[in-house]
Amino acid sequence: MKTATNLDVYYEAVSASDKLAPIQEMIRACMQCGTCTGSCPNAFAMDYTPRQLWRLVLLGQKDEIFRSKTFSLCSDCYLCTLRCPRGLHLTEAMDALKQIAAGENRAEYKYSILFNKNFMQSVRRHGRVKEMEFMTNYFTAVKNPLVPFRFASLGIKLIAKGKVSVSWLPKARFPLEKIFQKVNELETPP
Amino acid sequence: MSITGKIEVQDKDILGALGAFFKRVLETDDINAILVPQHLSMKNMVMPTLVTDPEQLNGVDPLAPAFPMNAAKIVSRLTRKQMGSKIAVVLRPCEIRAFVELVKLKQGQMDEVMLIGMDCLGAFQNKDYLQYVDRHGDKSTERFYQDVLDGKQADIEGATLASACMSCENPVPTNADILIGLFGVEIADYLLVQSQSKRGTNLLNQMHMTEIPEPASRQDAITAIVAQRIACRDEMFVRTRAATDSLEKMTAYLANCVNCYNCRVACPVCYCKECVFVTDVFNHDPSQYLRWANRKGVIKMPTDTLFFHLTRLAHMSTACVGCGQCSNACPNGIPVMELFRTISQSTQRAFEYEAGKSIQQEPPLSVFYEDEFPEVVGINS
Amino acid sequence: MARKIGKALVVGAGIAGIRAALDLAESGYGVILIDKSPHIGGILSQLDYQFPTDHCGMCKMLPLVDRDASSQYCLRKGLFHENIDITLSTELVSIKGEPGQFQVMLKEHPNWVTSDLCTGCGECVDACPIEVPDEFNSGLGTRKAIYLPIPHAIPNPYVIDYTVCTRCGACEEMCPTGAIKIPEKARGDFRILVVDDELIVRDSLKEWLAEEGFAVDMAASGQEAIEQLSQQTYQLMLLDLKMPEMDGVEVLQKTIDEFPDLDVVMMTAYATVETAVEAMKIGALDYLVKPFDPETLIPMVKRLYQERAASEGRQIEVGAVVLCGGTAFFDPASGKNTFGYGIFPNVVTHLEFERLLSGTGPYHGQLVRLGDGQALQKIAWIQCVGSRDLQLEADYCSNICCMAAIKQALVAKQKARGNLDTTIFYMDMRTFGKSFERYRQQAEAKHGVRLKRARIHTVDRHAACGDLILRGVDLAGQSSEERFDMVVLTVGQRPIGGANDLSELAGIELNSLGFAQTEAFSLTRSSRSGIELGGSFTGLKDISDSVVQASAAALNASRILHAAGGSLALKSSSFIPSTDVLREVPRILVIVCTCGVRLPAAVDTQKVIEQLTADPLVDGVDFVEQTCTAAGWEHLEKRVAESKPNRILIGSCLPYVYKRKIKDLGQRIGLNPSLIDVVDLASEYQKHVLEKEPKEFITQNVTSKLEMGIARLKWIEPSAPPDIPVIQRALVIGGGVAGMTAALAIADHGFQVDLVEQNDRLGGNLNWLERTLDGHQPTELLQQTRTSVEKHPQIQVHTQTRVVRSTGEVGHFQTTITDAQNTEQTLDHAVTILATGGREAATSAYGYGTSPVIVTQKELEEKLSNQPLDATQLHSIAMIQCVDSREEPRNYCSRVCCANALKHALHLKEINPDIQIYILYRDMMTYGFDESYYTRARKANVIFIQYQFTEKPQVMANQESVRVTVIDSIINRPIQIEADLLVLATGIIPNLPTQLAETFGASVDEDGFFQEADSKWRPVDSLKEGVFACGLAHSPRNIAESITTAEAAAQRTLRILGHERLSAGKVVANVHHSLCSLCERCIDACPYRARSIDMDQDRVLVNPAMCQGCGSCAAICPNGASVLEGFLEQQMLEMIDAAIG
Amino acid sequence: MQDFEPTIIAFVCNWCTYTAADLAGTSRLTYPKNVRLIRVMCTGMVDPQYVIKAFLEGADGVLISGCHPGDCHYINGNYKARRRIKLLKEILPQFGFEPERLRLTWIGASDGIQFAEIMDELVDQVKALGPNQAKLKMVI
Repeated sequence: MKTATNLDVYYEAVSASDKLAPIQEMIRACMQCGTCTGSCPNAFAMDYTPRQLWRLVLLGQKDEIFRSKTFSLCSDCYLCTLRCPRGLHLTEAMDALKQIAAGENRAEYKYSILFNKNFMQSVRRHGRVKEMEFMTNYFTAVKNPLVPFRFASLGIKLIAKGKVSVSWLPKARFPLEKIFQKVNELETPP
Repeated sequence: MSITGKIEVQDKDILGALGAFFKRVLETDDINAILVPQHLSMKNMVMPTLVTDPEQLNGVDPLAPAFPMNAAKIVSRLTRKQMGSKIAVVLRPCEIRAFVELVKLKQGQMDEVMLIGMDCLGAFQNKDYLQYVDRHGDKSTERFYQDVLDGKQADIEGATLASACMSCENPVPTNADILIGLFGVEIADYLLVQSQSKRGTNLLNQMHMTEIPEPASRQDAITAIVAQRIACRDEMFVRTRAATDSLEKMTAYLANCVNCYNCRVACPVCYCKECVFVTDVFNHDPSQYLRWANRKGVIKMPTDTLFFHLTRLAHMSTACVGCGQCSNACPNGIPVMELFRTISQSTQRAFEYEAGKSIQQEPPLSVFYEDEFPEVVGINS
Repeated sequence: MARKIGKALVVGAGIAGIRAALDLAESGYGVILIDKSPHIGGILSQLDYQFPTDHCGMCKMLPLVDRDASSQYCLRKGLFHENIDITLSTELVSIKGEPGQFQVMLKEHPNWVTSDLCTGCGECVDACPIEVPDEFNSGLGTRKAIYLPIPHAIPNPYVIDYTVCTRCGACEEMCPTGAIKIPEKARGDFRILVVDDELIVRDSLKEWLAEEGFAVDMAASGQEAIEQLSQQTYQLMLLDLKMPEMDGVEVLQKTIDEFPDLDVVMMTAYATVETAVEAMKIGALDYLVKPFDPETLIPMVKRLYQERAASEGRQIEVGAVVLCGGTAFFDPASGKNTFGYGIFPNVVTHLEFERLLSGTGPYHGQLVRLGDGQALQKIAWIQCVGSRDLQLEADYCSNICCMAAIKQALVAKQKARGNLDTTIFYMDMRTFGKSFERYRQQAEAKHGVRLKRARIHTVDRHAACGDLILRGVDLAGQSSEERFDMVVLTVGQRPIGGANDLSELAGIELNSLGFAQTEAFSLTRSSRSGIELGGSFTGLKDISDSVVQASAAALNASRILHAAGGSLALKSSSFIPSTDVLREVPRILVIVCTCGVRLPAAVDTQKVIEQLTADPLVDGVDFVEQTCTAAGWEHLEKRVAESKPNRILIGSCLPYVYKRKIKDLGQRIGLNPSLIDVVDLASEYQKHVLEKEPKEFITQNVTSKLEMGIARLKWIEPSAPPDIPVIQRALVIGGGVAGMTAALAIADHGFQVDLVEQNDRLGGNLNWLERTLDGHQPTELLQQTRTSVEKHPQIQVHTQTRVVRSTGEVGHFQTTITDAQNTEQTLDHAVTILATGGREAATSAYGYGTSPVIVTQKELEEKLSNQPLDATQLHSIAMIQCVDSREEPRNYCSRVCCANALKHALHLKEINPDIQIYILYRDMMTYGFDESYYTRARKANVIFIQYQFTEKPQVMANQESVRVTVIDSIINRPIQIEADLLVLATGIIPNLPTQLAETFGASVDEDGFFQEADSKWRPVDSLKEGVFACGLAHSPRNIAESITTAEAAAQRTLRILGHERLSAGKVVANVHHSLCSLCERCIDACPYRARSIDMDQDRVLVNPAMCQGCGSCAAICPNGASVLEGFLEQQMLEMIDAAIG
Repeated sequence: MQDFEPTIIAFVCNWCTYTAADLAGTSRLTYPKNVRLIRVMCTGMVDPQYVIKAFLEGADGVLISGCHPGDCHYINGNYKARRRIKLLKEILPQFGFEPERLRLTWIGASDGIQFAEIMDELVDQVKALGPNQAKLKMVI
């Protein structure tokens, strides 16, 4: 409709077929009370607070939303959903935003998407995450030699504290493949 | 616009000049009568007279040191209701102030009155005046004002100016419509006349006064006399406070009181038709006196003396103009004025009120504000 | 006062109930006022300070005319009105019949303490061993099983809480007056049969119940149960549903008819609950789901036991019912309890905080931290706890909480003398009531109450110091933590427990949220004719709105009573004594109650006699044993008959108990009851005084008190109080919906009404209003109302007419009106209602007037209905709220604009869902149940943008479109809106010329609205009696609310119109003309404008019906020309004398 | 000063302070028993005469107590009372009636405890001042 300048925001009409439309629908009743932001343990690291993000969603600011890191920082703790006085399913809305971002393969989320992908692959294979395998695959996938270094100190600390298993566990007794396939089936629109 | 003019004095005959001036006032279209103090022909007393015939103004003597009554009460009587015509009244400043108080109490109206005020030289107590006038006869007024204007204060030919007058810090009638000025004026030549209100100006306009500037010496003269009187007043306050600062001393102060209530009859601002102390409220049952006596073994008769004075202080001290008629009226020489002025100094100051100063100032007990006097509330101050 | 035919029942004695009862009683109807609690006053008995004055003043509700029909003391103490019969601890059982003739069944809980005998000495409390949480202090303190429900009531008999009383009898033994009688019938007489096939169940039930003192038998099967029932009388059967052979339902079917007095409670497993519900249809009283514990069972059994102990139902006949069922509050401990209520001691509800503020509270009004007793320094309020919360199914606003929180902050600050930091965390600050916006601004600017727009999500407690940590986020997006000493949860409304039962037995409907449902355009009409609704039963209300609504409910009840034949003709009630004692010398008989041996033990009676008889007017001093008993009273009457005094002084306790007895005695012996007086002596020799003071001292005090009584009696003027005649006609000025409603209401009671309207047609703003937010049709309302008015034989409509002048006072005004032809006409009337209405304010803000696309809300409504504005062609609409409003000089909320914006938005969205609608607001004032439309609009994709007052939207317009720039406070960035239409909400201004108001002795407030006598307690009255206002001239309101004010105003006039003469109280001012100097200071001093000067006769006149007896006039009069009867100077001076002794 | 039992005359308004005094009674709070309550409809009706009378008859202290500002049943009587007390406090101390002997307080209906406390404190203050001279001596 209108192009946004640096300063001003125009309301962007979102057509019913737009990916944002179902998310808008989820949070229509929001009245910007800010309980979500207040309760969010990760809000400090977000560029937009959850409240601001929902505001941008309602105003149809797609570019702004997907430029933001906010939803990718959501750790699915469900505190906001628990306390939202409007009873909105905010965690789900965050997830939906993640899905859209992943689906669009947007450059901003390259690392997060790869992280998620490799994480899930590991889970899919073993029924839980195998840290060594997962991180090795992730570092290979990012194709950036600097990334492993960023994780190095954290990794060492975690290993030292025994938080990361260095052994290769036996294969899960109940492969999750079937469940994943079923979920895929359910989530794929006919 | 104020007009300042002069009343020419011929042959140093000030009273004659004043008489002529009042005659001119009476001859204007506006004014149908004039209330002015005149010598009564039969005796040397000076009393207010209401004059409609300009020829009846020969005994005019507003400068006589006689103050037999506060004429505010007379003006009140004349203006309580619509009269249908206008009068001019010649009053002392304290009479004007008392009248202002009475107007606030709906005991008079300003609409039909032209207030003419004179710079006040003070007066004697009634008894002293009679002696004075006996001694000096026709020339007494003249001797008096000359002496005073020459700077004599307390002791004038053996007579003492009334205490109220000596401690009066308001000798200039600032709230009169027309002021006749003596202080700082060469009265041998002329008297100052000045309008201080719109209607005063209108009247002077009709009279085509010769306009002059206010003499430069006037303000200094006023300042000097006021300073002198304030000093006298403050000394009186100290004296009175010391004489009354306990129940015992107060009892002594009022010991001569016989409950005649003359003070309240003479008081210009005691406006009650009948004082509560002479109503049935104080018509006690005979057995009551005995019960009181029983309680302490002795009571003073008549009772309620102190009660009367304290109540009158509560009722009237905020309206007291300090004219001293109460003392004048006391048959037993109780310095009532001193007591009232001392207390009213406090009560009027407490309410930032000055009795008689302005018709706009509401009497202290007729108004209130939501946020005031926090210091009187509670038990910790 | 003679009673009219017709009586009304008022259920609930809270403020609304009291107002409705008083209104009906004052207009002459008999009223039965019941409350299920043991005290009147409802929730307000716990609230000392109420906004927006932060003071009480409840007593201002008492009657102003015929004052002596009612008690003349603090309403917190209690209420007495000769037309009101108050029964407490009483519940409604059923309402049968038709409007005008209902048969109502009431059930009263027995009182084991005889109120007339209880002197309130409190010795029973010391004896009682039981201690339980005190509900008066919202559970913050404890009380005994025998207790005072509220500490300041009069009469204030102690009450026994049956649910906790063990009947140990200790209190009965201690009571010095024998006021306590615990019934013989103990719990052992309450036989319970437990029927269950499982032994373990039978055994545990028996154990639990026997421990509580009940008699318990057991049956292992249905058959066994039936056998036992035939052998022994049982009051209660606990019956298992699922048993082999004969199941519970079968047992029930077989026994229910044979034993009608038996209560049956089913015991069921969760799976068979439905069967249990079925059983209840057959006749079971209730059911319990297994497994249950004693905490569930015992209270239920106790309740059933109590109900049985309650007296048999009392049936009464009434013409109409006013239901003031009240409200309950959200329990913050329920659900997720993220605020730690009940866990952290210093997290309290705002109701508990009221008790902390109160002088009668657990800490005597000292603001201290619970637990460590340290002075509070920092308090936070969290708003909307349990309101505006869809998760809690509370899609509504609770109306009063914003103001309540500000008030609490202000009062707390005042109590702490400024050493207190207060913060209110809110979502929208809903200050929609009259004067509320200024109140809020002053709280912030002048008193430093911090208001933070943020919703707190969690309260935590600092482990070491116990401080409470609040986490939230501010508007700028900064998350913050702040520490507080105390957190007050402003909890929202909930329907009362038992609302469903009440609705069922009264036959009225509830709304979907469980509150009582009202009819269209009415705040009082229930779905059942003849039953009116008052107070917070229809949703929580502030005092002002409750009082207005209660008067309106009284009006509608009165209408039914009137239609059913209650006439409004009344006889004067004033009692004229047969003996004229006016000129007799007083002969005073003093009778002192000895209270058994208590007085003689404490007092030297001989000395009392000696001292009193020294006064020759004292005819004799007698001591009578227990004047409160029949024998004692008889003795007293005998003494009176012997000595034939013309004044009687009784020294006893509880003066109010004697009020009726004195009246009867006076009538019998032909003595004006005002010549008989009672002084309270009991407090002089109470136990704790006796322990401290010597006999001589007590004797002196008793004598002195009696002497004071004698001094008072001596000077009593025994003449009957004056009264004034009433011209029984009304004048209503303004023919809008409020004026028409008021006129109809009065005319329906048979009084003539002149309705004056300056336009050529009636209807006012209803002429252009098309729809309401809740979907009702104003046009239909207008049509109906106009037709009723025009056809009404008692209403004279004067259109194109104006008021020229008016003179006179209540009872008789003379008003001159002039019509289009300039023909003058003078109307005589007793009362005046100002219903001159209001209008949408004009504006020049936001470019209004420069472009056709900028319109006001009213213009939008008109364009949508009459003119060609095709909503389907619109793409985008912006609305700006609070235009020129909530800022000086129009610093008030107009209350209707937010609802109006929602109405338009939803309507437009309905026509064209694709329109983009932006509502730019400061605080959305969708109070009460309107909140759900706000939610609805949000869901309908209306975009709401909150703007700051300091950064108002910018508007640029041309002839076709408009661009609005507004800074969104959440993302803190300008948003640009291109719109086809800009709608400005400019608010309401009144049409009440100051001169018109003053003509009638009323005045206007700083915004030009009618100035009420008291915003809470006399909300539609002017300070000058006889002048009332309603509708928009009073304050901004929606249609239903305007109608309610009109009904309330009409009811207030009926108090006056219903009498041929208005009588004054005994304590009334008077003038001794012979002493009066006409200084008129008394006229200025009178707060009620009851004094005037009669220029012709040179007299100051007092209108005795308007005079309230405050004595301001007497105090300012220096010489006693102005006097207050009952407090004459002689009386006062002699009393002072006697007091000093 | 010597130990004496002061007599206090308390003019209490019918609506607020009288209720508080009642409440103090029903709450069984002891306050000095030689406090004599004179019930008036409103503090605004307390004529300065009454206060003067009380002092001249020998009252050791006089208390006027009514509703808090804004609470007055008669709208504004308490404000009028405050001015009168101000007036009396300008007059009476000159004659030896110490200002502490005359007190004005606002005591609301729920403030039973406050009522008792104020009475206690007032009695203590007056005890410290000693007896009113009018009690012992002849008053003219």
